[in-house]
Amino acid sequence: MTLFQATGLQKRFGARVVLENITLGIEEGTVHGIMGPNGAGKTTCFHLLTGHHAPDAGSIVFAGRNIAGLPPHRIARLGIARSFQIMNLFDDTVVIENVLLALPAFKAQTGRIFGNGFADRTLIDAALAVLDMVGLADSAWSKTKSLSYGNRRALEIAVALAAEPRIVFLDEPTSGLGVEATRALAALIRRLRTRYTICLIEHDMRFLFGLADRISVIHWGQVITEGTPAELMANKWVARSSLREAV
Amino acid sequence: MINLSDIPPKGGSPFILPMAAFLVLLVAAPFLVARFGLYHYLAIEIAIWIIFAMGFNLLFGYTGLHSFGHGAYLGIGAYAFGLFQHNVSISLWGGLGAALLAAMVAGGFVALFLSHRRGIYFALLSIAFGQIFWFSSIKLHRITGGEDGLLGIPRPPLQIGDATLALADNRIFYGFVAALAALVVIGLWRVVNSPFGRVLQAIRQNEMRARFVGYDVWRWKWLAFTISATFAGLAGALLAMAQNSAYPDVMSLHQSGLVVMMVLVGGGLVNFWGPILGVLLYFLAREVLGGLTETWLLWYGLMFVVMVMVRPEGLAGLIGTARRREAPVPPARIVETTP
Amino acid sequence: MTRMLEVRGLRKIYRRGLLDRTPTFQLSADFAIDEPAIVGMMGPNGSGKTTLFELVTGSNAPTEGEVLVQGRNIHKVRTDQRDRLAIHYHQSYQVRHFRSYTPNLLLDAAGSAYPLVHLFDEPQFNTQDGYIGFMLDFFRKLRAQGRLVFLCVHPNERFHLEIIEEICERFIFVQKGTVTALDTFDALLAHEPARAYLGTLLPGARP
Amino acid sequence: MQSILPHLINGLTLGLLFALIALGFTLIVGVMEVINLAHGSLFALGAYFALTTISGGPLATSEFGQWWLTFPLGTRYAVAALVGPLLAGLVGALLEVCLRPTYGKASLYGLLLTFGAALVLEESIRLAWGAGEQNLRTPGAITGAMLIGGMIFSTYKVYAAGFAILAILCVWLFLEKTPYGAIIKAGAHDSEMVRALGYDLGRLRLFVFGFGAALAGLAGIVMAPIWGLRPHIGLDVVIPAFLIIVIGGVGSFWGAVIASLLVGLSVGLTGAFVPAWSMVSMYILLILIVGFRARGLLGRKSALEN
Amino acid sequence: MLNSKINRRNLLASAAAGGVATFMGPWTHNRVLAQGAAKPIMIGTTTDASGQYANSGADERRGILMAIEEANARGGLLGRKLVSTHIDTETTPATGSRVAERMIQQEKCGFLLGGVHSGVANAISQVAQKYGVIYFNTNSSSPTEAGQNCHRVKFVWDGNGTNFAKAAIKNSINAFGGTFVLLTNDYVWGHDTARTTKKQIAEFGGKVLEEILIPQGTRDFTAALIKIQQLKPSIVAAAIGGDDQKALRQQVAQLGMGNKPVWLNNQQDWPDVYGLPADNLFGVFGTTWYHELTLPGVKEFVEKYKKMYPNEAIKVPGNVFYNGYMAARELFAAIERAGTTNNIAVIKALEGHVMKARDRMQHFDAMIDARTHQVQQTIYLATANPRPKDKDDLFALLAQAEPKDVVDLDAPAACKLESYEATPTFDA
Repeated sequence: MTLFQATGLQKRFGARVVLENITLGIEEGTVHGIMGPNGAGKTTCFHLLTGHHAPDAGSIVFAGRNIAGLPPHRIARLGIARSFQIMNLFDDTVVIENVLLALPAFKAQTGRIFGNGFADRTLIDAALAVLDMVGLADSAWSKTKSLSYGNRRALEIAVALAAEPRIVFLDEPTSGLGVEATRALAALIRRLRTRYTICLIEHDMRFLFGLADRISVIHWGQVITEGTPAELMANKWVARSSLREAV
Repeated sequence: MINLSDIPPKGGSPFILPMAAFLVLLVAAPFLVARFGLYHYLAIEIAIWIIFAMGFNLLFGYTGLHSFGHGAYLGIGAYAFGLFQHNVSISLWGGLGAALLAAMVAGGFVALFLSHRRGIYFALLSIAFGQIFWFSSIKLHRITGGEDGLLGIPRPPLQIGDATLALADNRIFYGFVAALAALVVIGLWRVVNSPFGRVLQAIRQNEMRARFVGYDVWRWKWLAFTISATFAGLAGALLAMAQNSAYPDVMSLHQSGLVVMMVLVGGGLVNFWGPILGVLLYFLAREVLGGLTETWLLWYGLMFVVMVMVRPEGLAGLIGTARRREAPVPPARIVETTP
Repeated sequence: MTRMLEVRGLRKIYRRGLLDRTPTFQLSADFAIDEPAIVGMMGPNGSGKTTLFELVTGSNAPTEGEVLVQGRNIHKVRTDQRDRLAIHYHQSYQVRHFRSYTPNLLLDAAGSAYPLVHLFDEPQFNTQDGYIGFMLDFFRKLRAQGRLVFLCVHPNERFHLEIIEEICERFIFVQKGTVTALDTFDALLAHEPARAYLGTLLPGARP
Repeated sequence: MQSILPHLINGLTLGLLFALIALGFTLIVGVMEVINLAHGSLFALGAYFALTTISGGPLATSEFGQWWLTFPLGTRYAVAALVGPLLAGLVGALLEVCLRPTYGKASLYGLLLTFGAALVLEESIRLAWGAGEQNLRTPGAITGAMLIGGMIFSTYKVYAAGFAILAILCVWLFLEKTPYGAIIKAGAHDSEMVRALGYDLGRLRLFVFGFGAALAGLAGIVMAPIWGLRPHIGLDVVIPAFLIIVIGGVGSFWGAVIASLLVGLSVGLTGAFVPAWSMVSMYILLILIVGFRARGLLGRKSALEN
Repeated sequence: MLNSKINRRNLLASAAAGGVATFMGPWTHNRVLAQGAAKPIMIGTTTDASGQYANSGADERRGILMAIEEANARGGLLGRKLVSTHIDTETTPATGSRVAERMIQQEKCGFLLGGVHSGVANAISQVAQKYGVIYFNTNSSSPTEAGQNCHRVKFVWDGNGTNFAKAAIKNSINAFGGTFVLLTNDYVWGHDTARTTKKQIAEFGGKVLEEILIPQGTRDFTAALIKIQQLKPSIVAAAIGGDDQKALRQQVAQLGMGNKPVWLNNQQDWPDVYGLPADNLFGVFGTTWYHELTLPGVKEFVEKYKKMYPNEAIKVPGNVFYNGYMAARELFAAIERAGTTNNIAVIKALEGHVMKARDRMQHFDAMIDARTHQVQQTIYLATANPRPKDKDDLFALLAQAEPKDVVDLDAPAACKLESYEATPTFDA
């Protein structure tokens, strides 16, 4: 079943058309990859899909509902979570608070102006469980700032997962990571794919080819081709490239 | 930046040392001012400004919205209180209610415009609205008494059940203001540590992230502004009682700038208690330096400049740095102490 | 039937200055392409390829002559809609900068929702990352959808020529402002200025 | 029926003078993203320094002072118009040095530091020159009045407006047509690039701040004969400058100029028809414009939004 | 100038008195006071040292200090020394309120003197009334001070807008014609003054073409001046105060509009005009005193000022200084008449008291109106001096009006003084 379907998206910034006729569908329970060279419009595309920008034309249907033009918090509450390429965390606080703030159970009680946001043991446990999923349970009470680069990436993902989303958008999760951390991240995503639908923007094609069920290639602000890793690999020029070793 | 309220071991419980120290100070203030050769009225003014500054810091320090026109809501509270006494009835609770409501409505209206703005545009719009309120308070002199102020505002007696307590005497009135200040500070302490307060702080730290986690940031900013304007209205009503008048000057840019200065010097950006330290420092500096030299503002200004240069976290930051050298609380204990 | 693209008596003359009217550079072109196709374009640096692209997309005004895309004179189309007729891709992004001294109100609508002519200005071909294959797929897809694709390449490796041979059906060679249309790859290889330009990359030549 | 034309002229003149006032402010905001709340105090300082230069100040009774006072007012005024901005520029440069610890922190700190500096400067002026009103004398040639279309206009104001146009053009040419301008603009957009190009960013900032302060001082000298001169005049100056920047859009030179003219027109026209509301009209203008256009008329993205 | 040497000396002297109290605390202070029968009488000078009226505040304070020094030179009052203390009221009402509280509660002042800004004066008088401390509003000329905002403990020493309008309008209509444009500062004082002016204009057959409201803080008057040119009145009656007035004066002078139409300004306070070029002083305006009055005692008074304040920027005493001095002197005289510092006794000694013209160096006797507590005094009309004797001789006096001719007849109805019983007793 197609969980998420974007059709004919267009985005202009002033006189510049950044995205043109973007169409992509994401099947429930799959990992969908978006790749493309630098400056091709991947991140803008991501911003459109997650509601940071509203498209000028086209529709985005999520679980049967057109979400194009909805504000980000509404989209988030519908079950779409995302991470950021430039790391975007609540930096002045402790690790677990980042996750807590994203938990639906916490959001349900933000109307409470008295009392302690962290007195509820079940909330803490839920947050710890999410952190555990990404391997950060031990650092739960450390300062967010003190996390290593790789752990911050993991926390980005944890924050996205804490919202109990149906689909998770991850924006270049490997950027800046070393070989070891990238491998750990790939393992993490493999574990997650059983529970979530995932859309990944990636620069690192080997990483993507190893993980994704389908891949859309974006260049010049358009989807220039789309297919399973195997289909894409069938092209003789692709086969000639270093990608061949990835699969 | 340091977190405003590092997750406290007893999260939001008011039974903590600084709170105790504050309450003791509040109770002892009338005796202390006398001991240092100062006067009761000063203690009243300080307690009122503590209410104002603490409410302001919910917006400024906790939500990270830099309003430079908050004096307006102080003034609106004062006028509303006075007008209620003059035109409706001499009633303490009625007047306070009117002041809170007026400041809340005014703040809520302005916040409609401000909540979508950020940074300098937010600051500037807050100034513009503040100036318009200030200007109107002078312009509508038939209602407000213009720049002479709204005079002859009584201090209605405090009535709780059948008991009545006259507030005309400064000492008794101080007791009333101090009690309110204590309530406000305890209340705010609970608020900033509550889920509600957590979200405000999250918005300060990263507005975009908060939005993508699913918070309607616009509405939260609106709420924070309106609430802090309401606190300003309370302070304004008390100020009107203290001075038996409401003056437009408190609404001027200069006064709005002063509260920013106090909050910052005290360390409101990094610490819950910062605004209180800032208010104390300002008023004591004014009384002591002001008694010695007419150019005391020059010295206060210099101190402020140096502070921003070398210690932008303010007084509380200074104390905080000293305290952070101690070992951090083990995380396990934090979880365990929460019931 | 309207022609896909018609470049009719197009001339662009750059002069030294406002007073000194000595021409510093001249470009003239006159060709037509009737059907959707993938057209390879080559020529030495400074020969006028980019100027020709700009003239075709309407971002540069010709001294004389006209450019008709599906029968519409692109220089008479509203500037904000010219990219619906022809679009210029520069390496990894799209160029959409148009200049016109006539207000948009007085100009025509494009009458198309998606560009008809796609001009790719030296896309980065790198055998390592595999994008060549995706790009070629894209060119083919466009052609299949009835678009005209221009591919400007500056071959400096042999596989560049391989790409051109694989994908291009027609060719245009630009040399010192002169535009020559060539119908087949063999015609290109037979064209003397092209031979000189390609030099060591030519099949059979020693690398 | 009163003619509206003189009021339009007056509004535009006022707008040009506002532009002159805002010029240094917009330069500093554009390049350094610092809201310089001490701008008004530097404005006052420029005029006060000029005042002292013309009168000889503490040296008036010395031999040098006596010799200096033998020069005609015009000469002394011209020298003062150089000395005033120069000294104001030096004070500005000093302020920039004080600002250095705040770079890289939230823009709030720069704003607060200059707020404190404004306090200090104003009190210092009070100490040095007294709290009273001062009168900056201008040469006879540019005083008096002239008749335009049957209406009397202040000759000085016409000169001042002309001077404002000249100053705006000079600053614009400097920014657009000189290599220094190019570097300054680069600094405004991308401080990394300035570093990469091998320019000393510290020196650039020092220069820009000093230059902006000098422009403020110059505006002070031009405006003092119109507005009068007193220690707290800074507040009358910095608020319009601030408003203009925001209405025009942070970082936009022409945005600031257009905003100045708009503010001038709104103050001038309300002054004619609903005078009681003329002072508040600029705030209403701000709310109208920024209420609809988040970044003012021609603003671009700026660190000051955070 | 505020901070020149002589002033600073006084400042330090008072700081020494007040400052000691600040540091030792009132206990020490009180113990000293309790011991000696000769405890000093504390006089609080509530004058502005910053803000819009800083300059005037400094001038009236000099007058008060001179009167105190004179009294101390004579051995004090009732055998007690006079000690003055000063806190800046910042031309801000809220500050006035606080300063008054501090003066009374902390500095134990028995009497407060000083006030230019009517808002500040009101703030101080409310506090003073609460404690029963006598307050002299020395220089605020808002008609409401002796009208709706009067208090039993407050005495208003300056001539007010009504007095000046009454002195000026009739003469001006006869001399220059009857069409008026009013320039009114858009706040209480401006409106009150304009109201009286309009009433006077109507009474004497003049006509108001238009009233132009000028917001406070206006720096550019061109729009108003253009309108005046378009309306062509014979007289512009301006009630513009403080900094706005200064800016207006410069702009009118620049346009050469100072002579036609005729400008009727309300009172021109000496510190506001001192040192300005002669062409800035156009039009007709009022004052209560001038240092070139040819009356006995004036010369000696001016000499005394010059001796005491040789380094001031203002070289001769003006009306603001004069009011400060006279107010303090009359207060001390009243204390001596009463033979006590008890507030009610002193108030009664002041009410209705007639001050001889000769003592006050004015043309007519003055009287403290028992109904409004305003001093009814001679009002002078002046204009810029075309033939000054020296650079301080700015005014040419045109006429003097008798107090009875300029008295505000509506004030007693508006003024509701608190009863003696409702006024707390206070003994300094």
